[in-house]
Amino acid sequence: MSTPTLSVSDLRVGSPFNELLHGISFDIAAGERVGLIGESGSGKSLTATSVMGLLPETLAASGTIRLNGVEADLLTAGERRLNSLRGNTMAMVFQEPMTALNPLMRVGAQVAEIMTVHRTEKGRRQARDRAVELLAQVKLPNPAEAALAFPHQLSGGQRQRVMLAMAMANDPQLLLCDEPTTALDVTVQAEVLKLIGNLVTDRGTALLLITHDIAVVAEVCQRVLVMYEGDIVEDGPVGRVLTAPQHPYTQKLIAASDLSSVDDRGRLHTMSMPVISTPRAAASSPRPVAADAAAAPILPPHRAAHQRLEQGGPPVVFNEVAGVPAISVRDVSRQYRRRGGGLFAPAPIVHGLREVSFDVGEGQRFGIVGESGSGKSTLMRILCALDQPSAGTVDVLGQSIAGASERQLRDFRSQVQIVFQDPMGSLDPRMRVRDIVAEPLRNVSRADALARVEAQLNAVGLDADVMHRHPHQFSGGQRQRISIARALITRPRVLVADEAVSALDVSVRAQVLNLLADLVDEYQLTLVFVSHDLGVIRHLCDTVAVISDGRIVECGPTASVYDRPLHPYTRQLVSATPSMRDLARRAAN
Amino acid sequence: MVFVVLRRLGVFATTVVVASVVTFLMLSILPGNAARIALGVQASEADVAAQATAMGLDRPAIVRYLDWFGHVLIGDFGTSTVSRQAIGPEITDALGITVILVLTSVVLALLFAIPFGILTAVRQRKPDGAILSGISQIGVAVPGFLAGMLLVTVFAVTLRWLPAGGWVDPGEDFGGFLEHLILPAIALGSVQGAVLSRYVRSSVLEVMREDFIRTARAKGLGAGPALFRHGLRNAAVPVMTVLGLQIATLLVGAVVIERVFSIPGLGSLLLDKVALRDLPAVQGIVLVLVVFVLALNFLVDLAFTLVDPRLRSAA
Amino acid sequence: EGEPDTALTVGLLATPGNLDYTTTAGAAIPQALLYNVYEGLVKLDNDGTIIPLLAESWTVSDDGLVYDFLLHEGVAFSDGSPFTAESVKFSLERVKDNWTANGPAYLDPIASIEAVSDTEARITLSKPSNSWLFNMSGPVGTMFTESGLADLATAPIGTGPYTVSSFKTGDSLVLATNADYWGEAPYMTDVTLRYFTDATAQTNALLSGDINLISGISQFQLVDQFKSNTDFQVLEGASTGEVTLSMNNASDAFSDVRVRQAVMYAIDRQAVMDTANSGYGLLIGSMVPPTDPWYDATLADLYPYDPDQATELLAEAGVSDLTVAFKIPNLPYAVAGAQVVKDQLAKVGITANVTALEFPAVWLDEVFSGHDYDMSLIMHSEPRDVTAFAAPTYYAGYDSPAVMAKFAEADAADATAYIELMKEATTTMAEDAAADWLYLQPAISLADADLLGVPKNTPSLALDLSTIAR
Amino acid sequence: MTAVNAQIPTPTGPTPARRSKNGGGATLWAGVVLIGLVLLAALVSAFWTPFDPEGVFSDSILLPPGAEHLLGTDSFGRDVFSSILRGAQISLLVGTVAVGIAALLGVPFGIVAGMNPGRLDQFMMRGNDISLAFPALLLAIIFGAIFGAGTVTAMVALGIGTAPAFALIARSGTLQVMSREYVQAARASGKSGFFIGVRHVLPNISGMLIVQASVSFGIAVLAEAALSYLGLGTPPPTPSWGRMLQDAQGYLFIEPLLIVWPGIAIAVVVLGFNLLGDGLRDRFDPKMQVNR
Ligand SMILES: Nc1ncnc2c1ncn2[C@@H]1O[C@H](COP(=O)(O)OP(=O)(O)OP(=O)(O)O)[C@@H](O)[C@H]1O
Ligand SMILES: Nc1ncnc2c1ncn2[C@@H]1O[C@H](COP(=O)(O)OP(=O)(O)OP(=O)(O)O)[C@@H](O)[C@H]1O
Ligand SMILES: [Mg+2]
Ligand SMILES: [Mg+2]
Repeated sequence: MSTPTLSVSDLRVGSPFNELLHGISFDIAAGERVGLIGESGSGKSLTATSVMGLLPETLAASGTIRLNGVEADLLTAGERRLNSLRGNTMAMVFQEPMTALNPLMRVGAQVAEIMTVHRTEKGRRQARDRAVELLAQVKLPNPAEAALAFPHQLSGGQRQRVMLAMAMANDPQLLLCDEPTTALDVTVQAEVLKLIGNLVTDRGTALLLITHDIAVVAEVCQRVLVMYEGDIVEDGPVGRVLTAPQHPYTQKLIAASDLSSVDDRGRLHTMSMPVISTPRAAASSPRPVAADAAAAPILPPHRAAHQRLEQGGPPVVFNEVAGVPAISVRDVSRQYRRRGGGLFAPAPIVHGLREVSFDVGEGQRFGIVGESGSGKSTLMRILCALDQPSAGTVDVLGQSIAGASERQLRDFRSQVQIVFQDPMGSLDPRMRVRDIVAEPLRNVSRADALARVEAQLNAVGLDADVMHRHPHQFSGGQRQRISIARALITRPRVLVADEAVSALDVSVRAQVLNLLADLVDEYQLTLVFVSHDLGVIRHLCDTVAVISDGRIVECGPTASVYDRPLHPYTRQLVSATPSMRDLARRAAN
Repeated sequence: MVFVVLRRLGVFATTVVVASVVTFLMLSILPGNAARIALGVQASEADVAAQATAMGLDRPAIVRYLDWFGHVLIGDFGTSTVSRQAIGPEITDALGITVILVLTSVVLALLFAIPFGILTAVRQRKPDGAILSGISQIGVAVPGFLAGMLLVTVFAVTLRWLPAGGWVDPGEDFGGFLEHLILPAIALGSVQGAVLSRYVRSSVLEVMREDFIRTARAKGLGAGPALFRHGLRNAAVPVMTVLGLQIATLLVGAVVIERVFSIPGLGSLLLDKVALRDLPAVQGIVLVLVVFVLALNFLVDLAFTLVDPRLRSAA
Repeated sequence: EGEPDTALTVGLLATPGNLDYTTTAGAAIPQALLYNVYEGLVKLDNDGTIIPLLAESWTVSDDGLVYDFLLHEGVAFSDGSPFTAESVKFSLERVKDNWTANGPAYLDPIASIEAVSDTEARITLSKPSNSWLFNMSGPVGTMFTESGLADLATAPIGTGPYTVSSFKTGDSLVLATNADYWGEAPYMTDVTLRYFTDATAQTNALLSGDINLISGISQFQLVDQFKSNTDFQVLEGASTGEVTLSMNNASDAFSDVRVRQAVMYAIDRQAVMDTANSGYGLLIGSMVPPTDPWYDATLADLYPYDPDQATELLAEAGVSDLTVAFKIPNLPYAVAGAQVVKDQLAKVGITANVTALEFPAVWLDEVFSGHDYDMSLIMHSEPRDVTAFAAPTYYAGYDSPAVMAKFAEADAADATAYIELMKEATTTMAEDAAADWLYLQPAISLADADLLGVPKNTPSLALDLSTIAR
Repeated sequence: MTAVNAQIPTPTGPTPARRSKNGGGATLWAGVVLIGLVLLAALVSAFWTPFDPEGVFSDSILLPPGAEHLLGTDSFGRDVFSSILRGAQISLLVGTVAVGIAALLGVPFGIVAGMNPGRLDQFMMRGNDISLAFPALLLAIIFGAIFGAGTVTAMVALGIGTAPAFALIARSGTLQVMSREYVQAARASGKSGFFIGVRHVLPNISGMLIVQASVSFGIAVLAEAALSYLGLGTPPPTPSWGRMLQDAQGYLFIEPLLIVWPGIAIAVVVLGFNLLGDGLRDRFDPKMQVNR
């Protein structure tokens, strides 16, 4: 066997307080595409930054890292030597396309710089020309023009392509990608991944692709490394690991990732490993709500027709419900005036929603799916009367809420509740859990409130003793449980969830989805669930509306939409979200 | 486009008018009688009353305001009750001196603060960085006039290298002008420099944590070049804000240094005129100061737009 | 060393706001212009004696009513117009109607002015007045020419040895020699008066060589460093500035003479002078500086420091727990002196609540015009201001018809009686404790060691530059 | 002018979770120790000083440092050590009151503006621009002329002059907090604006406000010294470090040490609060900056 491009052995990384990587070893051969998966905090990024020699000053590494053709051990090599390797022999693409580019420099110049730094092009001019070429290779439309753009003028996917162009500029032997697509929409993600795959195959570059998403690995990689708490616990071909995972952690991870496979109660597989250290409650699956909860999910009272919006056609009222629907939205538009607008220009107008009409029946589980910026959150805010539509009417539970005053909304407020996307943002870090959960209650005595909070926390699988803690003492999954408890404490009839699980690790995601499903059943809620992830929607909702550029373009029963998408956009979306089974099949080939 | 420019100018004009009203109202309740000050202790009360009428002090406030501001709008700040001269030139002379002093000191401050701030940021975890940072901390804590007093004592009084104070017009005698400028500019600039270097430091520290610096490092740029090519322009943005505010406060704040060095700047003029209750002059000075600051804000605003393409293309 | 150095820079404290002392009060303008740019018929020499200036000589009629002045010939104003007896008539007649500051009333005794010939002017008084001729040595006696009135505020035209070549208020006043000066040309040809706001800055400027002379230093702790420095000379003379602890004689607190006298005994003037004035000054005990002929040195001992006596007097007056509003101007000497006074008053049971009022604006308003105070501390720097101080309408509220009558009598009396009567009146005022004249501010000048002829005393408002040489 | 305000360097995440473990440790403690010293001096001097710092002692003028008078005496014969101790009271008083006024005026103003984007915010920020154009020193000069110079006037002027900075900080913090989902959740629960302002916004911007307060404190102490130099500060005999400096100036060649002691005292308190501010900033949010 020839020398591997990258050879890491017994890599240990420690902070002054504890060891973070416990002596990991792996090789990557030339042209090999290796995925590195694992939970948040398992040490994936540390591994990559160690290789690049860009560890934070506060961390110390030991072991050896060798790069083919470089006699020195990268861990001990001098800064000068490393500088000559970085961007040249090895290159890296980071996760955040929004911040990874210098906002004050034209992207072409940023790409050209990597060539001037390593003198791989004769001069500035040549470097610039080459940069445009590279931008063309990563399929940026209008590369010459794009080269003159500033980062903020490009979309996230475009920026990530720029990063990729930069990384590939000097034909590195080794390409490290740290979660290169997590910030991107599914459809864009698929394109970028394909691009990465093609670029490395064409040039025989060795690839280490870091991700927490198994689907991504299956898409691009040949081999996969699974990391768990600073150790590599599994290393094998993708097909084998997906179909026959060896390590128990991998097994659970893969089970939890599969949103299409459910247990006999119709619930997702969750991880029983003590993935999250603190909470007792979170480790256990939610307690069964009722003895017969395992029965088939409540049948939707109304079966939606499968409709689509014709390009240029008349506005359609989707999912029209006979009688009194729980939610009725008619011709709702929302325009935003962007703030500022700079010194000498009027504020630009942004269309959040354009003439949206639909109903949601009582007890229906209505999913809304769409890409970033398509108007999902806008719609959700309007449904909760947190925002007013610019035009159109919204009736919720028989009450018209467009233009209603806060007084008129008092009843509505306790009937409709929301769960937000998590990362700390939805819980006030300064408040104790009991106060957070009790917040929606009004005219309730303190003692009563505490009793109800306790009961509600129990219902979401948290012990009463968490009441006095602050949110930062909880894991992501637990925090989402607290959010759900807060939403349900007023016994609402409608629950609106905006990206309620998209910030969670796969393992925890399954738990929270199960919990939501249980509670919706138990409280007989009407659910509006907003997500960019079709898989999540498909698991939880009976009806789904696909929204694009402020318009609902397709709506119908979930299975129907998923299996026979009518709108081209939906089709794109569906194909970008393969099921676990597809993945395993594909990887095996 | 034209509409928006007009709107912004409208806002600016309204702000100025409101500021003028605030200025006028604030100063109209000044105790003390300008007429009595002009005539001194020997004059009788009747003389003083007659003088007050002659000075127009007994007209209703609204009339005085409209008369004053109306004339200001056509560039006439009125006549000083003390010097009997047109106030406009008096203010512009003094403003010119203060602006030269402030700008010089700010330039000195920047010359010091930028390298020093960057150094302390880059060497943050090294002992020398900590020591340098400590020095700038102490620099921030020293009152500016104390620095001025010590500079005079050493360089003017003891060594006799430079004049202890006063001002020479650059047009009159450029060498003399520089000689007179150097100590006060250093006194004013050293403290500002220490303050600015703290901002440069924290701004650079912040930028060093940015993802795009990591990207630059991953390209193979060393830590230094990465910071210089990618970091500094980004770090400049918050520093510029502080700079704008500093210049604004220094226009008045320089008065202390002006006093130490007997420089006839705007702050000194203001103190003198307030002491003599030369109301038209005081109103004029305050208004000029306020408008200057407002205009400065506007310029800083503009500068941002130039530095930051995100703001530029929003336009 | 070829050319003699005839450039002089003088550091002064108070800046003139403009250059027109006919309508603007204050000592700053006369200090700069009187005797230098402007001249009168007579002037005060450095000892306080009235000597001829534009008048070569004069005679007084026996009844003291008619003054015949013989004027110098060939005198011209700096704008070229001639100075004649008509100028005298014009200038003095103008005072009554056009002057608003610097004591136009001083010329009230004048009944008529007559230009007898070009060089002879006759002034007739309505009643004899000793103070009149003295006052003629001050600003009101200034000679103007009609053509020079255009811009009094910035371009003064006089007959003096200097002309104003530039004036920047708050900064400097530059004088150039008057090429056609009728008298002896001054030695210093380029004189710059530089104005400071701070005494330390002033002395620093002298030490660093920026200026050559400080006339009338105001903070005496700064003086000692020059005494030991051979590069400089220290000139100590007398001023006309009586640092006065004024008591509002009309107020409840001080209407009783015994209470005022108690204050006199309670205050250790020497200690006040030592502490607040670094020991510089002269204990005077009345409102008379030694340059006035009726100065009486014994008055300084009229009320020796005796707190017991003070307590007794207070008891006698039936006063206990006296609290007084002590409103001082926010000037360094007053702020310093008031602290010592307050401390000493506390020792005899008088509580002085000190408030430092902005000077001049608020102090003039509240204390001087409003009489709203019990006690104040301020220097009266005008020459011969004791008569003004005795006026019942004055802020001191001292109301003694006998003293006023005596002043009037003195003014009209012959020269010897004049002095005697003045002495009597001022002694009465001291005995009445009309105020506590703490000490006389010294006139201290600091100068380069090689300067000659620096005026030592300041008997008048003027700073006479013509005698200075190197 | 909008952009200027928007661009005032602002903290990025006012959450305690961002607190770094040992962030700002040494700096913070150095600051606490220095301020502790000053606080101690202020407290002790309220009950005891070696000598009366306000009396006049004509027989002990300008003594050099020695056993009896640790730091010597001044021109009134006052024990400099006693004056320095007592001066701590004025410094802390001026700082506390000025910062208190600034916070009381600026913070609610900023929060209300930040919570009401649109016209009200625009309007209030224009007002803020105007008050920003009246710097503290200018106000102190004008107020000194109107109300008479003194400690109270100086404190009020400094407070009002600093308020716009607090308003800007509070507003930008509020804008961030308002974009948090927990605020949306509170609104969805029907909570009033007042409730949200008090329960959610204020606690979550308190970190940056504390940092701003601590920095402003140092500035206020320096400003008081400058005002004393101009004769607009604390009147004698109450000892104030700024005025001691001003007085000492006249004795620079006779007793140079006189200028050293108050100079050190001022530097200590300002340094203390700056270090505290830096330390707190690191602790609350490493990315945080405050406009000065
Ligand atoms: N500078 C640092 N100092 C101390 N601990 C650190 C530092 N950087 C990372 N860690 C810790 O090291 C562990 C591994 O971090 P790493 O960033 O490699 O995780 P990851 O697998 O990339 O997670 P994610 O998917 O969230 O990016 C985490 O527990 C993290 O808290
Ligand atoms: N307050 C606002 N001011 C201006 N524009 C806004 C505002 N809120 C949303 N928008 C714009 O409206 C459009 C729809 O935004 P919305 O947040 O509803 O999208 P989304 O589908 O929820 O996206 P994401 O998945 O990223 O959350 C976007 O273009 C967005 O930039
Ligand atoms: Mg990572
Ligand atoms: Mg959204």
